[in-house]
Amino acid sequence: QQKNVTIGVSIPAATHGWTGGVVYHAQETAKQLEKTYPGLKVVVKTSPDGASQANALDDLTAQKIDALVVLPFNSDELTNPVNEVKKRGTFITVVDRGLKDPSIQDIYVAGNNPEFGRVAGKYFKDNLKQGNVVVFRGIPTVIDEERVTNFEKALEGSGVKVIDKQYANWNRDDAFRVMQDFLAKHPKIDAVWASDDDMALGIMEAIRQGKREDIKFVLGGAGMKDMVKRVMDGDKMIPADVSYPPAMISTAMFVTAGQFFANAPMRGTYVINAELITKDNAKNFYYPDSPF
Amino acid sequence: MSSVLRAENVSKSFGPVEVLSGISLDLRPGEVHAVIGENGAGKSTLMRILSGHLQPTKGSLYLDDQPIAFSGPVEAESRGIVLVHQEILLAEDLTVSQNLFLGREIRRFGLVDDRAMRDRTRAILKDLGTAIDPDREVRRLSIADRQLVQIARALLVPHKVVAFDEPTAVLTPVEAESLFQIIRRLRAHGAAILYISHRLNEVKAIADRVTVLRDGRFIATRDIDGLEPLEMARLMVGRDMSKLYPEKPATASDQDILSVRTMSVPGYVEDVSFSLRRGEILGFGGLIGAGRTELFESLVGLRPSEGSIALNGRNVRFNDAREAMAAGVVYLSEDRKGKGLLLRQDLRVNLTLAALEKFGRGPFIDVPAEERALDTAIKDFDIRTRRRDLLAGQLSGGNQQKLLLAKMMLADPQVVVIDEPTRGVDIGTKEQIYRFIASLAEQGRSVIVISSEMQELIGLCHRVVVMRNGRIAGEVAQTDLSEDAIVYLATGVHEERAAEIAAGQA
Amino acid sequence: MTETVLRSSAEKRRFNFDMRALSPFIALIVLVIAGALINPDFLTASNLLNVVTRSAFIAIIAVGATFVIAGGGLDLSVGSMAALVAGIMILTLNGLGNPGYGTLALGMLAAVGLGAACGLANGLIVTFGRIEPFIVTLGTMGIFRSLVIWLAAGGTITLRNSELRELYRPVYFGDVAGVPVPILAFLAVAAVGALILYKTSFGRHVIAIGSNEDVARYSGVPIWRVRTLTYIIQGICVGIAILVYVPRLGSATPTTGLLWELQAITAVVIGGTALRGGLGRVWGTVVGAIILELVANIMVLSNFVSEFLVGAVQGAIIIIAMLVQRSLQRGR
Amino acid sequence: MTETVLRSSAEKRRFNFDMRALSPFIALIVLVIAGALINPDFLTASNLLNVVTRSAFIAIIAVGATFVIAGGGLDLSVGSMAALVAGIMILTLNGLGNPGYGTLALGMLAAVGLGAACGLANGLIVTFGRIEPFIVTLGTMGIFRSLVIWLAAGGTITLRNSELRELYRPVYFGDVAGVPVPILAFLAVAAVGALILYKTSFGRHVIAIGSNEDVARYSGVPIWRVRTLTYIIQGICVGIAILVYVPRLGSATPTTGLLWELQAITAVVIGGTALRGGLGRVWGTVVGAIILELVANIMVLSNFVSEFLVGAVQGAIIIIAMLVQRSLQRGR
Ligand SMILES: Nc1ncnc2c1ncn2[C@@H]1O[C@H](COP(=O)(O)OP(=O)(O)OP(=O)(O)O)[C@@H](O)[C@H]1O
Ligand SMILES: Nc1ncnc2c1ncn2[C@@H]1O[C@H](COP(=O)(O)OP(=O)(O)OP(=O)(O)O)[C@@H](O)[C@H]1O
Ligand SMILES: [Mg+2]
Ligand SMILES: [Mg+2]
Repeated sequence: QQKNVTIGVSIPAATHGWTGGVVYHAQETAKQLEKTYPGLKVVVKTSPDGASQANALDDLTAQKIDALVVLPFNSDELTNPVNEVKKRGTFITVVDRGLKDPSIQDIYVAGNNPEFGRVAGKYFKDNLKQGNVVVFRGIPTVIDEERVTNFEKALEGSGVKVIDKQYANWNRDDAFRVMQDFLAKHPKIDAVWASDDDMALGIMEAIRQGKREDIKFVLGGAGMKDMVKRVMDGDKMIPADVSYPPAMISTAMFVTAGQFFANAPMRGTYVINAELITKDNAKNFYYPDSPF
Repeated sequence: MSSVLRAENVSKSFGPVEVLSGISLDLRPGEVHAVIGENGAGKSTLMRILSGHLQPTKGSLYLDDQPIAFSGPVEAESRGIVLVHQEILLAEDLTVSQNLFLGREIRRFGLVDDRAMRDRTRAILKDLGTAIDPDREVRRLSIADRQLVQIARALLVPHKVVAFDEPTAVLTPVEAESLFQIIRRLRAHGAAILYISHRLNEVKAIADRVTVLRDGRFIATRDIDGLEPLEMARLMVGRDMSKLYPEKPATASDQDILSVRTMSVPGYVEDVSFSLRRGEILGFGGLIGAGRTELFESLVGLRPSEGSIALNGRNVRFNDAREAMAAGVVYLSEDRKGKGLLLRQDLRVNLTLAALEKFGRGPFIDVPAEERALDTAIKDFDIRTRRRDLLAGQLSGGNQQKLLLAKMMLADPQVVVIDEPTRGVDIGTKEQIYRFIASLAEQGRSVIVISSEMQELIGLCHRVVVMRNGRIAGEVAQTDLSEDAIVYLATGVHEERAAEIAAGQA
Repeated sequence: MTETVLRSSAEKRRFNFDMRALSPFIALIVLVIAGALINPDFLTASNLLNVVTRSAFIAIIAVGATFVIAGGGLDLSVGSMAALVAGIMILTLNGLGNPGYGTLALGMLAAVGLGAACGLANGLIVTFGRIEPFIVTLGTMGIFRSLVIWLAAGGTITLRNSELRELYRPVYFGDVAGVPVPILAFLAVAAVGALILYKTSFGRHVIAIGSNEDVARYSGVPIWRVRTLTYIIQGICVGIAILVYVPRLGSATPTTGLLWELQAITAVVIGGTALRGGLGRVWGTVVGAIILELVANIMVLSNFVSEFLVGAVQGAIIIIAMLVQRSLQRGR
Repeated sequence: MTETVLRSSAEKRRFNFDMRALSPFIALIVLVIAGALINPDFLTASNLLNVVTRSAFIAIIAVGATFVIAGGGLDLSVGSMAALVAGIMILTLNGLGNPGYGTLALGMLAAVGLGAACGLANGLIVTFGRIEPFIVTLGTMGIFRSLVIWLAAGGTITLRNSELRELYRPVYFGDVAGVPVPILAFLAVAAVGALILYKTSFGRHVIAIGSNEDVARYSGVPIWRVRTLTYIIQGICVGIAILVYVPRLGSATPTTGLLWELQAITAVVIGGTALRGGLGRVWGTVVGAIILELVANIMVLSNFVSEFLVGAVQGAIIIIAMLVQRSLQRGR
């Protein structure tokens, strides 16, 4: 007796490194799940912005899905549209960014953006103790805002001072450009919070070109394999990283499939916390086969 | 007698170049006042000043003896002074009636009343002797039809003074005759008409007084009585103009260089056959819309067509103008603004565009050679420009025509098709162009002249083919060349009427 | 003989003309058929209504863009302007506080008014500064976008009062006799737009300045006023689109309206309006907006295409749709 | 009398002409002064060299865009094309494996060849399909971008061999007699571009089709070939820009080249080339690209502007720069 279930997965389009990782993991997991559970169909859809994601949700519902796994672009914008899907009796799993109204979600696989900022801030506070830091922001979004505010909050009361911050759009080229300008502007920078591994790579090149010795380290984020490797290898400039695994989408999809195919009902919140990756634990975060 | 519009000591400079110096002119109600002069003499500039398009640099205007300065053409129009431009100024994307009423739409309940405008358009065009569809986009009209629309537009506003800047240059005798009737009617109603034309016979027939300009200076104002075209020409050019047409060169051989069989251009031309001999000047006559332009555009590959073309006995088919040029066949468009010249580029760029490969030096353009070619062209074709670095669009109308001629001749063609060669060209230059065409024939080249000026066809061509409604209506041999014969074939009306039209034109 | 030749050519022309105006509709039908073949769920009423409803924002904005483009201009700032208008509208509603139709009406007024003001700014800089509209609106695009980011302090501007949200919701989710309100809104905007463009002298003047500015000037068309008005109309359309947009998601973010300008211009061009100006097809524009949304919908409904390649297929479909249109127009 | 008139007028004209061509340079100088006032670090050689070096990609691409735009076209696909070319180039280098100049040369050849091929595709669809270039290149923009994302499987395409990277690095970071290689590269591209546009008959033909296509056609200019070639040149320029881009970070991501098309077009327009075609100013374009990069640099160096408002100030500066240029040209 085969059970026919369709799971819709709605995620942001692969517009930068991290979301690229999400799309990759979603597609891989979809294949894997369909193999494991005959009768399960997984439909993965990407959208480039909040409004399109709302559209994609409409379209997924038109295909009569039983469950929805959604990584919302933006909590505020997507609360309503996800609620519309919920009203049709669809099982809802929310990933990373919580909705305004938590009663909508059946499962919440929480990434924790404030924590991401806090962990990073704490690292600076503990390791740098005092000095000048420049901060790279991503794209103006709630995620970015939460990360940066909590980073700054975590620094409070320490000798670490944020002397400049700019948006660099989670983009290597923009980060390179901004870092060159920071180097021209600030004669003494002690460390850089890149807040993202893609940006960290651009920053590293700019530092290398500028031959600046004053900068002690660059802290990225997200756990890109190249960066984890460097942490593992003990690179002085990259002593640590903050994890924010795009693979959380896989977790969510597994749990959701389990709701239908395993016997135990799977409800509740699964927190995937932002963790500090250091030389000691780096190998737990290293996935050489992932594109991210 | 009191004057309705008067210019006193008007001068105009573009930058440091003065193109009008101290012109005075007074215009009386109920007269047709012709302004004549060579290309570039400043006629159009004067008209533009009188109708508010340009501000004079010196001098003043008086309307009904009150000094006046127009803020622009709109104000001039509101005071009853309208200008029909030499160059077509219509919005190509709008329909005929939309253009006619642009800026003064008839409204009903706040919305445009298209039906009323269409009806009035049709009526006014009918007055002009044409049946252009008011809903046709101007883009799809021939140059002649556009000119008629432009005239219609001017007649639509209440007017005291109507200035026509070479209105008949693109018209055939039939439309020109309708226009003259309208002009006479306007005059009868007490309006003053300013009239510019290079066709001196027309001036003689319609004008009451004539003002002559030369090089931007006032030469004379004369009553028409006793002023014959020959004398007008002398005043304009400053020398005697006894002989306009050169001797027709003997056709070098009977050998056909070009023969066209059962050519059809869908929608325009049906089943046309003719042949052209070496050293021959073949005329193509007909009314507007006869399809001559389309026939030759398709001959050189600018339009799709059916039928066969043999050049020097070999069958050819050109896919674009480049191939035709390579084979020695060039076509000079009648639409010098739209298809002939790059108005926003300078004279040199325009001159060499069609024959750039002749100015190559390795992979690069030999600019000094281009400059020399421009010097030659300015001399050979008597292009009157006070500055060599003008843009083509800043040349006077007739000089644009000369530049276009010079440009296409650089391609050194065997067969030249010239559509309306002397449109808007002054009489002195006409003579030069005719001599030039004759010399082409003497050199053994063949020329096809498409013209709506019958005088020109008769004076210049060995043979004239006449088209009507997209077909060949007949051929007139050299010995039989007369206006009657051509008009008869072109219109298809019976012979007395044809003779009348021809006479009215004379 | 003459008579028949004349007549037949006139008829032929009328037919051509229709073909040209019809071709976006034909492309639409072809797409619908393709969609039906790809996924049977496509042809359900609810899916089609969804798609058309969603196309409302772009359609309404694109009606404004039709004016700007027909008049020979271009407006790249509409997406950012939409975000700014949405942001200010929500802030206004939050500021006014008490839920009620009066509050809503004030908020809506603020949105449309701000849209008009933004349009006015674009229009004045373009006409008085005599700068390429491309540069002007690229500049204001940056300005509007930054203002949203600043107002949102990098985060989101959300309609806080949930009662007000519920009150406002029907403007996107409600329907009148089965037709969703956004569809009614865009039909109304398109109808008014078509009326203005085709039946008023202002509309005629827009086409005239797009076709040949010199001619329009000589004819006494007040160029600057007409041109500025096209930008204001564009701004008002953005305002109206936002009236329908806000009840849907209830918030504005720095990414709201990203790339809407490209979508609006694409809708206009697919609809048959040429970018060089002098021609405007309001109904074609609306169809263009629906086509864009349909293509996106078909992409979501189809399961053949890897998510990575969706953009490629979408791009290809749009090019093919235009090729189909062109060949229809040529095979006249 | 006539003589003197001729002489003086020619001089005046030369002066006018120069004013117009010079105005981007003047805007540049004004910006440099403003930058120096805002932050003394601005005028350091290393900062200025950095800025000009960074502007190399956009400058090189914009030289190609000058051709397309002068010929009356438009290419929105350059940013995506750049990403695709970078991706394929890196994959080629990774595939060839062994580090050496031969490998590098092959990879470079692949990049420029692919760029030319992409340009050819754009050109053929525009000319043979007779579709608005806006739509065509918007379509291919989606296609190229998707292909990169697909090749990178959503992640990053990285030059794996570190020896090869070191070998290649000097192409961005190296210098000849103190002048960084990218600056030399863009000077060379601009010089060749100017030569082609101003001194060859092909260049003349580009201007002709951009001025008035009908006139060009009636004059026997091979419209299709010339127009297609402008897109190919654009493609080759993208290829060359990528040669300089890849050694910088050694990777291509789905965000590589995002919005470069807008920047390139802006550089072209700031440089004095009109979007309607018929005019091309290669050196102006290069200055335009530098201006864009300078404005961004000044934004980061200044301390007045909140990071939220950077975009607004940047937009405003560009509009003001254009206004200054315009008034310079008018007050001649
Ligand atoms: N905008 C302009 N800038 C510079 N020179 C101009 C401009 N417009 C006209 N000219 C010059 O003014 C002179 C007079 O031109 P105008 O058009 O008045 O001549 P015209 O008598 O009408 O000649 P045609 O019989 O050929 O029409 C010409 O030498 C022309 O080149
Ligand atoms: N693009 C077009 N589309 C539709 N009809 C056109 C177009 N161009 C011209 N026509 C019409 O085709 C007919 C023939 O054109 P045209 O007047 O150029 O012929 P012609 O014999 O060359 O006249 P002319 O005596 O002016 O040289 C006219 O009725 C004209 O209105
Ligand atoms: Mg004139
Ligand atoms: Mg003709």
